[in-house]
Order: sequence, then structure tokens, then C-alpha cells
Amino acid sequence: MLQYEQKAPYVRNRDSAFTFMMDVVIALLPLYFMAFYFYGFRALMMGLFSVAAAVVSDVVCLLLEGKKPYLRDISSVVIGMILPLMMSAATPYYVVVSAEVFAVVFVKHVFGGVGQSVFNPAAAGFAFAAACWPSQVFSYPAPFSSLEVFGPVSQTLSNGPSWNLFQGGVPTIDVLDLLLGKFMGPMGLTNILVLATCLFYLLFRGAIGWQAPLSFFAIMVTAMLCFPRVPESGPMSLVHEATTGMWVFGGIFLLNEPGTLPKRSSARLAYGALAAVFTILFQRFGQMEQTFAFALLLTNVFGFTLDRNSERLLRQLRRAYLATRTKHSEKKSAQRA
Amino acid sequence: MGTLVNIFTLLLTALVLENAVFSRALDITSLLVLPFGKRGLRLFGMILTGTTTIASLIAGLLNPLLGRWENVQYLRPVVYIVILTLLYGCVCFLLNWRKRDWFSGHHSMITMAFFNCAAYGAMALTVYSGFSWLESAVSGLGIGLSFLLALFVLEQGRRCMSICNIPKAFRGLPSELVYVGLISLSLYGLVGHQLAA
Amino acid sequence: MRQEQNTVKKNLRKELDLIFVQNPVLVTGLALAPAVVGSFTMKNGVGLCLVFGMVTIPVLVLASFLGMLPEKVPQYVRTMACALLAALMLIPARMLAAQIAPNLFDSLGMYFSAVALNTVWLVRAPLCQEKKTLWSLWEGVCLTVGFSLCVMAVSTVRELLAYGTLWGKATALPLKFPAVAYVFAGFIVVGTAAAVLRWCVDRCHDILTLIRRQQKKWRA
Amino acid sequence: MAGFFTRGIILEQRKEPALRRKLRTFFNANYAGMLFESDFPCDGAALAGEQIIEIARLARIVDERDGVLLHEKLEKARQMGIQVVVGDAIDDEPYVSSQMNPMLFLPTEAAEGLRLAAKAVGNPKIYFAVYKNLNDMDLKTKIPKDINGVEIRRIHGRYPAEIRTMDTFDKDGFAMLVGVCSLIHLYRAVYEHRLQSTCFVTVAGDCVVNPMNLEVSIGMTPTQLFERCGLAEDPGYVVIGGSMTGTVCEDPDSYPVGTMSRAVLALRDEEKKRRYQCIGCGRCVEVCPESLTPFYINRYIELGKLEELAFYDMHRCIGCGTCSYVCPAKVDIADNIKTARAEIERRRPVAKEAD
Repeated sequence: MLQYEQKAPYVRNRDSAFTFMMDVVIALLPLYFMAFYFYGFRALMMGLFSVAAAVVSDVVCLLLEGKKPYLRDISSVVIGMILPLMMSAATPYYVVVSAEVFAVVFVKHVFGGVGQSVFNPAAAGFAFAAACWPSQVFSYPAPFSSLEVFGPVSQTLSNGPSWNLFQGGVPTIDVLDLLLGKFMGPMGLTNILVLATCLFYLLFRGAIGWQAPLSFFAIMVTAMLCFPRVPESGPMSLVHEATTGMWVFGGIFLLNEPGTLPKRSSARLAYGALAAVFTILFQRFGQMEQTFAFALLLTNVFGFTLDRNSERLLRQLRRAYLATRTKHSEKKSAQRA
Repeated sequence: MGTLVNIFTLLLTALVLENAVFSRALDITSLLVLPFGKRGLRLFGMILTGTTTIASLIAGLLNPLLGRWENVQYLRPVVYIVILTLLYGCVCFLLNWRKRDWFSGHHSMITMAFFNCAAYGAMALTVYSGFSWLESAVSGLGIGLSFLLALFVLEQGRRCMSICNIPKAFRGLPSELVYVGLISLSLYGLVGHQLAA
Repeated sequence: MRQEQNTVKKNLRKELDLIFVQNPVLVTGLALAPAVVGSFTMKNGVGLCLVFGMVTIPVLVLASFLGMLPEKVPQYVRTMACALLAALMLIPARMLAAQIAPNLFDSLGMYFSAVALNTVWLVRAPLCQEKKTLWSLWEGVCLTVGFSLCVMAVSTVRELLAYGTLWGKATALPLKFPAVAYVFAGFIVVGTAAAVLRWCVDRCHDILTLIRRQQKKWRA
Repeated sequence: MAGFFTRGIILEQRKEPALRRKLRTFFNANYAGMLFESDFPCDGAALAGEQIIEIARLARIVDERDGVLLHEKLEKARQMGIQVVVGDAIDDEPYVSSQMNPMLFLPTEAAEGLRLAAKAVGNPKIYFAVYKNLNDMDLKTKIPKDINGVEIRRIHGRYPAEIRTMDTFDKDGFAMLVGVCSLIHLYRAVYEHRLQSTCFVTVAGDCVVNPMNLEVSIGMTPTQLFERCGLAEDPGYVVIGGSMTGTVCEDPDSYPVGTMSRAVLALRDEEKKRRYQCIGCGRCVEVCPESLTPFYINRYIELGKLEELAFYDMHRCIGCGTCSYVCPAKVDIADNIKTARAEIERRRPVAKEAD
């Protein structure tokens, strides 16, 4: 009747790690629906393949480590769902699967599995795929073109507006199409309105902190407004960059991956700012079209240091505060004596 | 003014774009393995910056000479190593003469700093890209400083990995190698292609 | 006589460890730069092993001779001598490499001669000064075998993954990862190779202790 | 959801059936005979401050807030010149109402006891402190504005309200918190020369048929209390103390209920409470009232590196349990910290002998 390993607080919050991850999955579903709306069943098949690859390699690694794989721990499903959204809908399946295996095995399990990811697995997986097959990952089919589900894609693939921006030219797509996402771009992240709803859903559910996205988007928007990359007016360049670039999607899903994000709120603000600075630098000097994943890998390096320094800063502040308080109370007792 | 901008961009490329440690894996051994301790490694970084700058300065000076010896391909690496040994000889002689106790303490550090892929790489790079003597000095300085940058980054990495329960086989050197590998993957976004070795 | 034989066997056994348990590249992590960058095709791997062998063995032998010099000669002069010998050994290594594969030197670039300055002999040379020349020769051979095993393993894996070829000849691999030839993948492949080696050494260690415990039980 | 700017957590208090019910008595000994002889008169007005403290010493009254003897506390307050004496009836932990209920159902004794304590300390201002966020759906009892003339001040904010009480009374001057139950015992000691042989306990939990507050003689066992209140089913485990900071009672048949155990809870054990691996989400850091980082503290404790914990200020942890409450991976951070503290205490004397 009696159990002894129940520990101190006996009433617990209702949501568990499973519901925490399910929030992110639910936030990703509208993006998959939109990808299906633009590119048909091939988008869903890519998601399926990548999730399957992620889960299988996750289970294999857990067995190798001697741990028992646990069904309700769906962190690899989340990585599996994030990765294909960043690629074009016509990427062959082996690209997605191999990027997924690289992400889960070499980035997640080498550094310790679920919670201790030093680097963001999805970003590293995309970086690996972009390094290996830049042509397949960055050549996009036109939306509403029916892609064959299996076998090579017969659609004509061409570069999207982000390539024009990268080359310095101004994309000639009218604003309505840009806002609705009907242009050649990565599979899931062309429609900025859906992404905004996902951001608010995650913020409301508490799945991500508000500090990192706030500082990240603040700096990115000001940078796009004040220093446009292409010779056009500030707001227009912001609209172009936001809709075509990957940093909006990254700022919501990749930046706030629980493992790599620093824990203190002040450190998160600095982390978001650092990510924004690196993204801008990589955009200006990078050699590739979408360099957000690479910039994020570099910011993950400084995640832990930001936390540790903000901890050190807080200790000094606390000492100063306590010193003033004791001085204040001594003054009061002196008054009373 | 032109040279100043040129030097600054050169330094920046050597530091970030073609980081000696992350894009060329020049000096991994002393970064990861050698038992100098944290402060020792920083001192080693300073010495290494000194050697790479002087070595590439000399290589820059000898550049027109070496360039003409096109037909004798074999001799060029030998010349580099001979220069390095001579430098090492006179530095050791000076130190031995002046500060004997400090020298006996840091003897292995100095040998490592001189006979080092980074120093050799700095010289080969200057001759390969035909820099003038000033540019070669700056690129040598860049390579040394990129070692210090890599040192700082790896220190953070080590502390961050100390709290992750890394599987037993990957503890220590393998996980640090994968860590440096992923950082060079992130810098690959800037470089974008295989560096001309 | 038997006691002297035991020490020889013990020394032999200690040197053999250099190949697997104390592998210079994967476990102690010396001479990593060429192993990480240079070894993306088997030809390069062979080239690296060749240069490593041609450089380390004579240097260690020379180090054992230098040990006989009078004590007054400072240590840095000896290392300078070893370095000069290493530089001179580069030339025959280069000629030999030209025989094996014509464009080997160009594909390796500066890493071909960077191997000459590797930290293996820098660390081992002072140790070899106290040793007899035969033992330091044997140690040089073990080091070279250890280095070449690791580099060949890494380069075959990387060539198979990156170009799908073995020594230039195409194989039936359907999938090619061009990025494995780049530097970042070199780090990761060498890192995983080190982890796999440590895992195998641990497993062999467990098996050996099991066997020894079994033998003790039978003998008791 | 962890608050944007405020720390701590909003808790569902589940106090209601016990808080509303009348305080009942349940003694196992001859309660009337527990008197102490003294020649002090039996009414408070005639007594001086020191005599009240003397009576508290004779009656051996223990303050249930922190286990300090009441007379020592009053003595120290007298020397320090306390300006505000606060009757602590802050029951901010779920299920527990063992301070609020006696205050509501024994108002004269509580108010008079507080005045006596104030008189002992040199009659400063007096208040009662009650937790504000009793956000139960079925909250029927209405907390009055004041009790027999003593004003009740509500402590706002989220769960760990104890640490904020000092700040709310700092404006009036140096404040001292005294538990309501010890004030009631002080009143009985002064007016009826009665020893403190009883304590106030809430018997509640989801296995108890009718949860209530009891005045229980010290030394009774939880099984006796459960027989008095009735158990709907076999409890998964029995908790002594609050639901957030209490301890599991291994042997409810022989564990004596003391003054410090404020509640006896019989809780059902849900099997699906599965422990995941920590995913590093950082919610415990957002919620910790002492602005510590339980994530790193827990990570270093699990790895066994206890010397790093000084950097993360683990000694400042007040053990309120919010980090374990809010953790989605159900990691017992508060318990790990408690064991780590015991471990560090265990190691410290060794160091002392060494040097």
C-alpha cells in the first residue's frame, strides 16, 4: 500500500514532456498543411520519411547506449518534422533521410540525447544537407505544380526570390503573392502569416520563452529596415527578406530549441541578439542562399557562456543589493537606538 | 588608406572566413590534447602567434626568391622547415642565454610552438597566395589569433560538455573533435567551398 | 637468460600497445591535422602514411644516437638536428610519392609536408634518447603502423562516402555525400573513429578479463 | 503558465471542504488535567510583559511556523525592539488550512493571544496575515476584514507567499511573524494555566472521505486520524506536513504527529506519473522565487559535482518545491537539492577537522 519514492511536491503541474513536445508538433502541423496545399502529397511524404528516419535512428542510438527507448519521448519526431520544411519540395528523399540521420546521431546523441543538445540538431542537419547537395536543396518547384510522389520530379526547378536577393537583385513578385506565400521557396515557410500564428500559439502555450524571439526579431527587423541588402526602400526590403528568408521560421522553431537555449531570461535576450547579429553577418558575407542554419550553429556555441556570465553578473548584483539592504537596516536600527 | 582596408579585410578573413583551426584544421593537436592547462594554452597561443607572424614575414620576404625557383619543386618544403629550425635555434639560444629558468620550464611549449603545422601552414599560404611582406605578416598574425579564438571557443565547449552525460565511448577527445567539426560546419556557411590547401 | 627474455617480451608487448590501445592519432591525439584534412581519398591516405613513416622512423633512430652525445649539448640542439633530418627526409618521400600516384602532392598540398613536422616525433624523440637504437626503431615502426591504420581507415570511409570510389575505381554505392570530403566531416569521422576504437578496446578489455578470470577458476 | 514578470506559481488550493468545516477536537488523553502550577493571576490584563514570557516558558509553547520555542522568540523580539507583530495564518500550500481554520473558529483566543504577545514585546502594531489567492472554485468561507479588532492583511502574489510577508510589513517597521496556533496556546496558558499538549492539524487528501481540521493531542498517529475522518480507499502514500514541502511518512501506524506537522494527507498514487529525462526547457529557472537556476543545480547534482554548486548559490534555496511542481519532465529538483544539501553538510565537518 505504501510507496516511499514519492518525492517532495506531491501536487504536480499537469503537462508533461510529452505535452510540451506535442505543442511544437501542433504548431508545425499548419505549416505541413500549407506545404500540402502548395505541393501536394510529396510534401507529406517527405515529412513522413524524415520523421521515420529520425525515430529509427533515435531508437537505434538509444539501444546502442543501453537505454530503453521510450515511446512517449517524441523529441526526435519534432526534429524529424522541422527539417523537411526548410528544404524545397522537390528534394529527393535520400537527402532528407541522410540529413535526419546525421542530425539525430551525430548532433543529438553524441552530446547526450534529449535534453543536453549542445547544437541544434535540426539546424545541423539542414547545414549538412546544404553542404552536401546545394543544388537539390535550393532549387524550388513552382507552387501548385503537382509533383510525383515517388521517383525523380519532372517539374522544372529554378531558383526562388531568395536567390535574387542573394545576388543583389530585387525579386519582381508583387506583395500580395509574397504575403500569401505563393512563390518559389522552401517547402513550409513561405507564408509569413501562418508562421506568426504559430509563434503566438507557442508563446501562449509557454513552449518557448518570449525573450529570445523578441530580441532576435527586433534586431533583425531594424537591420532590414535601416541597411537593406538590395537597392530598394527599407520597408520593401523588410517584406522581401521576411517572406523569402528562413530566419523567420528559424527564429520561431530553431532558435528556441529547449536544449540549446540559455536558461536565464537576460541570457536569452543576449542570445537572441547574438543570433540576429550572426544571421546578418552570414547573410552579407555567406556563400549560400539560406545561411540561417549556419549562423544558428555558431550562436549555439555561446549559449552556455551567456548563461554562465549572466549568472556571474547576477551574483554581483545580488551582493550589491544585499549590501545596501543591510546598510539600510543598520541605519534603521541606529535610528531606533 | 587602401592598404589599411586591405590589411583589415585580410585579418578578418584569416580570423573568421578561413579560420586556421576550423577551416584548415591546422593546429588541432595542441588545441585539444597537449597538457598545458588553461593558462598554459593561452601562453602557448601567444608564442604561436609570434612564430606564425615571424615565419610568414620571412616567407613573404623570400617570396620573390622562392617564386623563381619554380623548377625545383621539392626544395620548397625543405626551405620552410630549415627556416623554422633556424628561428627556433636562435630563439632558444637567446632564451637560454637570457632567462634560463623560464626557458627550462617552458621548453616543450616552445618546441611545440615552432615545429607546428600552423607555422608551416602560414609560410606555405603566404608563398601560395604571393603576398607582399606586409600582407604575409598580417596573415600570419591572423592565423595565430584564430588559434586563440578557437581556444576560447573550445574552452566554452568543454565546460558545456562537462554537464552533458555524453555516452562513455565519446567522452574526452572524440566529443571535442565532433564539437570542433560542427563549428567548422557552421563556418562552412561563410567559406562555401573546399579551401585551396 | 629467462629473466632477460621476459623483459624483451614485456618491452615488445608495451610497444605493440602503441598500435591499438595507445594509438598515436586516435587515443593520444597527436598529428591530427593531416589525419583530419588530408585523408579524404585512399591515395592521400597512403601518401600521408608514407611520409609519416619516412620521417618518424629515421628521426627516432637519430634521436637514440643523439642520446649518446655528451650531456653538455643542450636539448634544443638535438631537436633542431631531428627537425633538419625530417626536412631532408621529405625529398625521398616526395620522389616515392610521385611513383605511387602522379598528382598525389598537388591533391595533398601543404599537408604533405606538414606531416613532417607532426607532434608524434616531437613528443617521442626526447623519450627515445634513453633507448637503444633497436628499440626506438621498433617504436617508430609501431607508431607508423598505428598512424597508417587510423589514416587508412578514415580515408577509405571518407572516400567511399564522398566519391563512392575505392582507390579511384567506382563501386556500386548508390548514395554519395560530397560534403564528407570537406574539413568539417573530417573532424566528425576522426572523432567517431576514435570513439569506435575506444569502444572496441573496452570490449576486448572486458573479454580479456573474463578469459583471465576463467583461467584462474580452472587452475584453482 | 509561468508568469511574464512575477515569479512563483498559481496553485489550485483544494482547501475548501476542510476550511469551511468547524474545528473539532480529538484527544486521546485526559485533556483537562494538563495544567501547570504558578502563582500568576489568571487574566492577561494584570500581567506584565516578562510574566507573559515566563508563562510561555512554563507552558512550553512551540511556534509551529519554525519550531522555535515561543518564549525565546518573544525574548529576542523584546531585545531587538520589534515594531510589528504579525499573526501568521498564511496557508499557501494546497490542502493545508491548519492555521486559517483555528483563527476563523477561535477568533477571541487568537486575537487575545496576539495582544498578549504584543504586550510581551512592548505593544507594537499587530496584524493577522492571510494568503490572498485562495482561488478555489468552491470557496465558500469569506475571510473577514478583521478579527476582534485585529486587522487582517492579505498577502498577494503566487505560491511561495512566506518570503514576501516581510516585504509587505516592512513599511510599518521591523516585523516578526508568530504562528496563530501558538498564539491560541499562549491565550490558554495565560487564562487557564494550561500546558501546550495539543496541536492543530488538517487531515485531507483525495483518499479522505470528509477532510477537516482537528485539534489533536500531540503524539497521535496518522492511522488514528484517518479512522476519525474516514478513508474512501487505500492511500497510495501518506504525507506529513504541507503538500508542497511535506515528507512521506513511511510508517503511519507509529509516526507521532507533533506541533510542526501542520497537515496529514492521504494521497492516491497515479501510476502514470512517469519520469522523463530533463529536456532543458528552463521553466524551473523562470519560476524560482529566489531567482536561482535549478536546471544547472540539478544537472550538477545528478553528475555528482557538488563543488560547483556554490557558484549557483544553492544555499539560498528555500525548498518551496515550485521547480519540481512546474517541471514537465517530473524531475524531483527540490528533493535532489535537499539531499545535496545534506551531503554537503555531511562533508563539511571533515574539512573542519582537517585544517
